[in-house]
Amino acid sequence: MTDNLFQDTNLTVEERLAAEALIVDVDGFEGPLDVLLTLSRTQKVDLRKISVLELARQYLAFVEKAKELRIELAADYLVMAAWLAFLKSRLLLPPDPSEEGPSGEELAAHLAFQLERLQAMRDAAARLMGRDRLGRDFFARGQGEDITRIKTVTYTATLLDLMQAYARIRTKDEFRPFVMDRDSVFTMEQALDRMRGLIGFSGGWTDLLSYLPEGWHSDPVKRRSATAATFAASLELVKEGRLEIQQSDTFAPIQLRKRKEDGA
Amino acid sequence: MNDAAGTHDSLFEAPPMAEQERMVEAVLFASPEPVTVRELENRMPIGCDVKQALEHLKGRYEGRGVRIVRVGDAWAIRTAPDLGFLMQRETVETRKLSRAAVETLAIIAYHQPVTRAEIEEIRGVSVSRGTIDQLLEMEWIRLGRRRMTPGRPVTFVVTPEFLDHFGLESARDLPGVKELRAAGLLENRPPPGILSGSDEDDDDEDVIDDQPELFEEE
Amino acid sequence: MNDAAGTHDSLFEAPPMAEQERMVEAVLFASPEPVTVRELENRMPIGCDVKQALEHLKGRYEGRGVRIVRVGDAWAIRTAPDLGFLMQRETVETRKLSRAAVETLAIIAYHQPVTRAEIEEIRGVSVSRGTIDQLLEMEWIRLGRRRMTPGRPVTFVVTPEFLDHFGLESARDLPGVKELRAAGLLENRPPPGILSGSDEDDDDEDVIDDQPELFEEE
Repeated sequence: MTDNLFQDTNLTVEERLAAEALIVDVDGFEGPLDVLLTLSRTQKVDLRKISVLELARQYLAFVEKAKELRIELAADYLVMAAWLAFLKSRLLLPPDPSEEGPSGEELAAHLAFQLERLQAMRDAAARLMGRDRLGRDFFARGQGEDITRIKTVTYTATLLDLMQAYARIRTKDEFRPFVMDRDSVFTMEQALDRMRGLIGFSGGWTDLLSYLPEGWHSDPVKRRSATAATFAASLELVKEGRLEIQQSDTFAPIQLRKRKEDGA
Repeated sequence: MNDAAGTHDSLFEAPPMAEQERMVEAVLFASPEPVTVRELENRMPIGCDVKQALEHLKGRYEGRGVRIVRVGDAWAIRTAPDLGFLMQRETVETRKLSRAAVETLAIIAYHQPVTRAEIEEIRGVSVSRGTIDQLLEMEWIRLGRRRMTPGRPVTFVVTPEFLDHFGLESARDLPGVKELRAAGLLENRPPPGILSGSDEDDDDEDVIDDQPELFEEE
Repeated sequence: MNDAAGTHDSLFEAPPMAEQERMVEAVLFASPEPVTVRELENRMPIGCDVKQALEHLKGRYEGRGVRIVRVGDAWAIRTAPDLGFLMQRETVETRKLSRAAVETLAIIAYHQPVTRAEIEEIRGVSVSRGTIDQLLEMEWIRLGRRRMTPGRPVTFVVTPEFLDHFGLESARDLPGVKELRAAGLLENRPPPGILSGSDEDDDDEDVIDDQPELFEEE
């Protein structure tokens, strides 16, 4: 540390001012390499000819100054300081042949390379950003007659679809109104039950239609079903020999009467 | 106004016409909307003869892939109409007809001419306007004769396009209910209470004209 | 590929070159985005020599208000940069990039494909997530292939949008890239005495030559 203070006194006034400016500005730096790059400018030489030793001194002075001013430096600034202190000792001391690893010169050369590369990237970035740019200097078509994606939606169906749909409707008809359908269908069995009960009371010829159950007269669908069922039941009863049936003419009313016992 | 611009020419160094043409070209190209002459004049250096530059530019693009066109009182660059096909990425999406549409279509095919009320009766649900419209639009159905019943409702019949699409010579070629049943498409049980359209009558040939009776009782 | 197209010529009646030029012109005019050669080929009639048509068209627009420019594998029409002053109204204020973002972008462009660790090594400071995100969001960079080193880190490369924005035909045309390369400043030189992962692949040097592949997946 005393070494550092000692080094500090070696700095020119200009350098010290620069270092203080850096410290005030420490938040504006993009890391230790950025600080080194800035410091290197004070040497006013080509980066390839930079004195890394001198640069290390400047950086260490910068860190010391920050400490004096009680400015908290981020860890990586301190890591760099430690590394530079090590580098400096390597550069100052005669090489120890027993020591492993890269020489001070190699380390210094790499640091110089890093600085030069960073500077090169900065210059490149500036040139890049300085180029003519789309939307600022040159322009794309403002009115994109963009490709119209003509989406033609065609609907299709196959004959099978059609047939299945129709079949579905017809099948559905059987299920949908199942109970209701029962309502409008008077089965022969029902008619037979009814006729068996009623037939005993019939004396003379009676119109078949009068045997239709209550509520099956008005609705044509129901009437048709009940008529057919009653007619079929009558035929059944005739077959059983319990009923006589007659019709005077085509389309004339069908008449029924109980068959006289003994064929009287 | 041109005259006014003309008198200014001597006072202001207007760019050469070729340059003015370039400017008009760039502005028309980059502008999101057609650009009026006034707007062009405002943007370009004083002393420019925008109208003349436009005429030059228009001539230059004659017969090319794009043209300088006038849109109202503004100007724009547009692709040549004969190359419109290049601007279209045709994607034909084939979708299945909805179930409602297929069913409605089937009923029309089997029962035509048929009124909407009849279709609804057969399907047991109401038929949306959209479904009918879609089928009309596809040209698979068209309006038939009006039914001679109260209200004179319109009827629907299938079209030659329909027959064409389904590979039928006539609607009579549609498999009857019997065949549907044989093919296992219909449960082997006669639908009670409903007249099964086309199987029992061999005079199915009259289907097209005679169906009306089927629906007399409404 | 051109040869293949040539042999097809006899089979398919390709339109005359002047007509092909019109077609390419129309398509490029219509699209605000660069259009790839493949896309052009797909859209135009079979047998067209798109590349030749593009060359013709490029020549035709030499010195005009708009130019035919190449962006990677794609082509676009852009206004001549010297006329930018006329377009003030169209200027879209782009978000100002931070210094960190600009540097990171430049490093990616010049060193691609490059890992985050390499970017950090070059800048001597860690790269914030936000910086990368911003560049990704702007679609100026995208993920490249993973590096075949331990940990298989992702790499970053620049996009065709980046090239388009900066008016570059390819990453090879980045300003000063040749000089930087000659000076060894695009090398990923490891610190001495450290066995770094990145020195194994010396093929990093071909980065620029390899560029075409970077944009092959469109």
